Amino acid sequence: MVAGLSDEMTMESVEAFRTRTRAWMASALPSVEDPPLDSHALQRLLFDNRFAGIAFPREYGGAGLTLEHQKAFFDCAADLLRQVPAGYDHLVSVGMLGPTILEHGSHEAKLRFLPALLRGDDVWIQLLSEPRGGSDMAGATTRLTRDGHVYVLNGAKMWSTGAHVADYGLCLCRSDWDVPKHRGLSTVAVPLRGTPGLTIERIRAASGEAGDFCQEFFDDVVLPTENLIGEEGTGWAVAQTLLLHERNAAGSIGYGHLGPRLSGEDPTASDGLLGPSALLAALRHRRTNGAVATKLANAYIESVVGALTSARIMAGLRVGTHRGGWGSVSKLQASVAKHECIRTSLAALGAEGVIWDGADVRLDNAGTVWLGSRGGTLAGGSNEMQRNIVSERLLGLPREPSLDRDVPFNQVLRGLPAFE
Amino acid sequence: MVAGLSDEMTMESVEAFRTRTRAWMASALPSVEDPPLDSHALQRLLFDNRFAGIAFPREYGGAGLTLEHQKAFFDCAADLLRQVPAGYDHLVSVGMLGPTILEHGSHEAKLRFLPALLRGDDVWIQLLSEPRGGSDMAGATTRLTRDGHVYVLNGAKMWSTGAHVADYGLCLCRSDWDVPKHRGLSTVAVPLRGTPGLTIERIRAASGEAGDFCQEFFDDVVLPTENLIGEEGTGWAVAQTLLLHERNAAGSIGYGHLGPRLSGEDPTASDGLLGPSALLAALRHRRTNGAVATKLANAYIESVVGALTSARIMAGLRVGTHRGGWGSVSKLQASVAKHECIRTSLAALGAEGVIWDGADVRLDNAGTVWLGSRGGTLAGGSNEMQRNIVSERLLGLPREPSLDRDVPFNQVLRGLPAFE
Amino acid sequence: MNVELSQEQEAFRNTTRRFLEARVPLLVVRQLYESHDGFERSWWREAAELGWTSLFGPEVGGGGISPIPTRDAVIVAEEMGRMVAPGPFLPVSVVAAALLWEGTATQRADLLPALASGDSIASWALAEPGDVWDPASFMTRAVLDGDIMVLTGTKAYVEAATTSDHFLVTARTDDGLTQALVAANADGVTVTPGRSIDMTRRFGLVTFDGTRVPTSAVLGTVAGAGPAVERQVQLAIALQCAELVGVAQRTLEFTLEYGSSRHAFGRPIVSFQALKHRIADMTVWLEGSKAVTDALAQAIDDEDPESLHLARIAKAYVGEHCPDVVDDCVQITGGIGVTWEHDIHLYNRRATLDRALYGTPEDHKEQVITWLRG
Amino acid sequence: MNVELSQEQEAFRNTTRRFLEARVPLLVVRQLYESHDGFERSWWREAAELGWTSLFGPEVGGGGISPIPTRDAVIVAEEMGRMVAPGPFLPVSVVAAALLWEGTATQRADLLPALASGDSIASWALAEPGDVWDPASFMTRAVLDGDIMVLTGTKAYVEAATTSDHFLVTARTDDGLTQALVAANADGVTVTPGRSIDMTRRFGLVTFDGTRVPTSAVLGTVAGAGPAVERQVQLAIALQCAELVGVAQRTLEFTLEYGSSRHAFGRPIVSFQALKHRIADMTVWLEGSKAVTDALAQAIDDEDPESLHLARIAKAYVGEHCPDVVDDCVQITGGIGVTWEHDIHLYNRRATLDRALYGTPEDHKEQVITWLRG
Repeated sequence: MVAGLSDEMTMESVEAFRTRTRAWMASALPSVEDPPLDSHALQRLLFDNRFAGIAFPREYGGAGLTLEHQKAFFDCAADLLRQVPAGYDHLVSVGMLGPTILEHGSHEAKLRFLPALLRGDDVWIQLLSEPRGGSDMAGATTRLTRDGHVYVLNGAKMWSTGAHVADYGLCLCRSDWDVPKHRGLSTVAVPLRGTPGLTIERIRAASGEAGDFCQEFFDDVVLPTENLIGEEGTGWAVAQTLLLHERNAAGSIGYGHLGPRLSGEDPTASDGLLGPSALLAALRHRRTNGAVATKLANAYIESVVGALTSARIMAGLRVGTHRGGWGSVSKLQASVAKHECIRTSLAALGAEGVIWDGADVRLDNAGTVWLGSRGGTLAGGSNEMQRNIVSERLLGLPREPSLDRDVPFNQVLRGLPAFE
Repeated sequence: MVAGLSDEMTMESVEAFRTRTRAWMASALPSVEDPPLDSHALQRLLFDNRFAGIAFPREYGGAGLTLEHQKAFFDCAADLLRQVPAGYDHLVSVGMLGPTILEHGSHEAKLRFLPALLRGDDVWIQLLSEPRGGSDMAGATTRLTRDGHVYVLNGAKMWSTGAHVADYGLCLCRSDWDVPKHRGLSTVAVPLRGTPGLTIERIRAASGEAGDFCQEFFDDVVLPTENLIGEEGTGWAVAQTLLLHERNAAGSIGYGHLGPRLSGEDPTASDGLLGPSALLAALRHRRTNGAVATKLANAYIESVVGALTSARIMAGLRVGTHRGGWGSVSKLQASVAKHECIRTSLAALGAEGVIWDGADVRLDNAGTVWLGSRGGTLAGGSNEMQRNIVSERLLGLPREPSLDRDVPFNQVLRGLPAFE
Repeated sequence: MNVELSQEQEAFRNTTRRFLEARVPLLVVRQLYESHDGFERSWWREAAELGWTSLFGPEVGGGGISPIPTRDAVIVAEEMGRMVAPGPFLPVSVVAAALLWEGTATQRADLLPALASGDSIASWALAEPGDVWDPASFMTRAVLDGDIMVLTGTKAYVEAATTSDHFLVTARTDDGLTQALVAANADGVTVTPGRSIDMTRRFGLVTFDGTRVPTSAVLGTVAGAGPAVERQVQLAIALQCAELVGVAQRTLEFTLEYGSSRHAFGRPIVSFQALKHRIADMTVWLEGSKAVTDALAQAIDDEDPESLHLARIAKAYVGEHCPDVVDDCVQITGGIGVTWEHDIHLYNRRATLDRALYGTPEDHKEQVITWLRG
Repeated sequence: MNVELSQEQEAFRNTTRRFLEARVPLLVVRQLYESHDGFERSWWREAAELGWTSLFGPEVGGGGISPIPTRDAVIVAEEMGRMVAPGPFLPVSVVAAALLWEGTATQRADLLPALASGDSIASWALAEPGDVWDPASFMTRAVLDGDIMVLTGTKAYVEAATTSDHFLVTARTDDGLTQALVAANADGVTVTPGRSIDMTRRFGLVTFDGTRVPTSAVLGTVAGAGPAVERQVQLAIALQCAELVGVAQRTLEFTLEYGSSRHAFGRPIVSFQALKHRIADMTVWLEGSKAVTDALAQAIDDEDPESLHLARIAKAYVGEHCPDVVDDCVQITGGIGVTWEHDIHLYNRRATLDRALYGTPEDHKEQVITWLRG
């Protein structure tokens, strides 16, 4: 991973940085009690004061410092109750795509893409999953073909969160069909606004709502060859870097930062329709019987233990007793617990959770939330993939016998795509 | 399967048989209120009156009738409250080994072995599992070598119930190491009493008790070639027949019959230390709280639903909506439920279940039963094997990728045996 | 799901299945989502012609067309589950059964033929707001005033409330439960439409504001309806469990089809052992659900006193495990399983609704505990 | 299990582990099964020299050797779990902590040095027959008679009862709980040996038949011991949870080793995905168990009022999941796992015992429910 060390031989100490940051924040950064800045304006304000991309090199728009400095920055913000970027878009763009480009992009690509990304002008997303692929991301079949001085892209991606409001997508695609699957992949930057041949559709959720998940169709989309990130055939390595940063981001230890909104949660604090606090209310409901009370207690206990587990793994990552893959343990625990929590709400609410007054469709009920609750156990790597990671990569148990590892990809059984 | 039809062209009707049976039972078979006959004497009494092996041909000591007649016999016995063979040894010997020999043995082998088996003189058991093998029964490594006019047996078998009190074991062994694993097996009858080179040891259970499970060591055990059941290389087919009869026996639809003691149980009836009735007593205990009560209710519900499930699958086997493999569904349900039941007893009894007065070791407590409770989820095919059977054979899902199916057995990875 | 169906029952099942597949395929179910009532009355008359509404009647004074009406009715309920079909089969069946079991000759003659033909629809007004299914907690009162019964209170989760012509109302009198048949258009009856997560099942609040009916509308005796209500609940649970079995069985079927054609890592996804083992467990749950539902239906037909406990056990088991089958099938299906496009949410909706109606599995488990405590 | 151990703690852990491996390997544990006491006093003095018994003391008037004694003690407890080691570490630690937290200078000086050297063994007489762990239900009485405290009643599940020189007795007085230190050989004290499923842990009944002790033997104030008892329970649970973590972690380790060398169908058995996925879930449970145990130990040291609820949550979680890890490891091990020969039953015994002592997970869950209901 590239730190800021190459920029400056004599780097500002973390303590000096902290002092400078506090002073600047106190005078220039709005408090959480002020009217909220929109995410672009906030990112721009940080960028203009060299606080965006703190661990990115200065030549690409960063502050040329380290992740320790970045942690100090966010600690100060939490301490002084200042507004900092806290959205999922920031986490993905600055926390995952930025460092991936930094690691794999050419010098030219970095100059071209990173400053606009750190300034908040361009929001980046990942284009990894496919309708056909499910958990098998390396089985991508979106086709990248070289045609003289340009690339042509054909195929479809799916489950891309926020593609409808983003500027660029980093797309994993297949550039060579005659080599085994992990070796024929490339990654390319795809502009998402007004690109000829590109159609972006929001996926309608089981609830009936159009959600943030999108599907993209590429029909002879023409891209300049400079948009390639990494070399042809190295796409899997690029995707792995992206996934590593995703796990790190989930553990709040990476280039992105979720800010106080999602970290350090009090498990008993208010947290929407079906969180622990709603369960507490249900527990105090007069008709809650022993079976329901036990489920509610389990949900509460999981929420407390889950928070403690994440905190301990984060500490372990810091001191080196844990490696990056341990984020999967937290992800698995949290996904299972959240799903059980929603399931418990069905038990606690009975008919009140699935029937309402009025002739109109409503979405704010336990039953409808339940319909989408498997999203949490699938998105970001399904429970099954996390269990594979935990058992194979953390514990070192043998991998599944693979039927597609050493054969040319065009001979691999691929079955039906999801929508057919 | 061989029915009695070949013996007699004009067979006694089931109704005529029933009338004759009732008359005989009323006069000659002891009531359940009489002092119990030992199992050998009871079997001998049936044999002498041509009621042993009702569906076995007359020339091999049976009654030359059908399984419908056999069912009528046991129905009459239940109706008239008569003593019938009800032990596990009977189930295995007459219900599983007998029909396997009948199906695969030569005419000479049947004449030699079956009458003594049906008369109760010889008790047979199966010698299938090995220390090394676990669930992979076809991976047997007990070695059968032809040496002129005799066979020589070397190796070890394990988990053979009752070998220390049986007369014969049907042993699955490897006679050819140069063909894939399922094709190099043979089955041979091994006399268990006083055989030179044979050592039988009872396995000490986790509780500390010597149980019914045994381990057998074969050190140049010499056997006449007539003891081969089936042909060389057909051992896997013989073992499959044995396993089919085991499942049928478990479903009370085969040649063996467990008698009223284990069938048609009232789930609330007395059933030992940790059955549903003990759970009911715990439920009425003053300190049973909501979490424990919920577990107890689950255990009770499983016991009722399990009995109904078995009955329905038995009916389905009779009318043809279910096939033999469905016994695995009942086995899996019952094994899981029983284990949960014991687990629940730990919750219900707390310290009372694991600590007792007096300085001596005791075995009649929930904790000690718990130590052996995984026996039920392993013996007779582990939960994992049942789940494989249900998903692969009943539902037709793809088999596990096999690394040992089409290679000569002497090239297959075999790892360590259990005791090393 | 009975393994020993008669030839008549087999024919009835086949007719039912073909009718549903032809007339209300899933595309039609999706269209009905937009509709106010969730089903067409003309379609319901066709369904009635198949015999769905004649099982518990309609011969005056007779014992119904079928000698084993519950075992016949669960066949329809299971098929409806397989197709997440619309229509007020459950409430009409319960009201017809109540008439058959408790009604006078006049009461039967007045209503059963119209229910049987599909010209009339009746629903049971049982539960009350706040997820109250236990009659001991009902607030709706039935007060005798000479020859008139006066009903006051609000009933909730009444199925097909806005399309029903009659309600069977279960209310408290001072010394017990009383049931009365009330026309939906009677004075003092207000129906407020409601909606559920199901694609086609609609519910509503029915309020009785001093509604006056003649005592000839009382079903059974005043204050003596307790056992009848209990039996009606058992029937409702039997039908609901059969529907859940159909829902879960069909969901597992199409999930296995889908998972056999869908590949990851060069293999069909259902070839992965972790999924196969969960599918085996689901098969155990499904077999158990079928067995206990069969046993309950038979116990109701046989007037076996065990039916009381079997109903609780059935709802506790089926109401928990069949929705769990659907839930894990969503996981196996993957991301597409949480989209509108994929049909599995239609099944998840029905399963989740059935889980809640007539008491949750947890409620019934609690009743099992109370009973076992003795 | 703390991820941020100090150098001193790392050294303490290493010393502890090497001592246990050298002096009480599993073969010795098996030999001790036959013994009356389950451990040797000479061995216990060696353990004491390592500092196990000095964490909560013994300086008169001081704060103990360690500033974070609970966090140090859970290190020993976890290592004892890994080796299913013998010895009265838990009861001695609780009594020492009670002395440190509540004792007078004289009381500390009288007992702490002897406990620290291993010359004396003390145990806590808390629970009562019938699995009663809730002080509100205790029947043992402490009655003041001038300068004398009279104790009457029976205490059960007292660890190392027959080898203890002193008991810390928790009894009821009319208006609260009272704790007193009683010599095992005092008049009116009867110790009845008992046994448990554990290989080495022994327990007993201790009966007080009008046992008279001077009021100087009362720890804390008469009738004012409630908070101290609560804190002692929290410490016992922290040590127990740490031991359970050690038991489950070690069991998983050797099960994975065994399952990697054992082949079926030409593959190591732990290569089967159904097992791997269960092992992943077990890893989640283990990480959660470590985290909540760490947090509890720290809360006790910090005198954080949250420790009350954390203790309940910890026992509810760890007491359920760690024994479940051992149980599923038996399944993975296969038939050999239910034999005497294989060591896994040693771990199953300890896990199952710890599950039950100081209240079952279900008891603690119920307390969580009561607390959440508010």
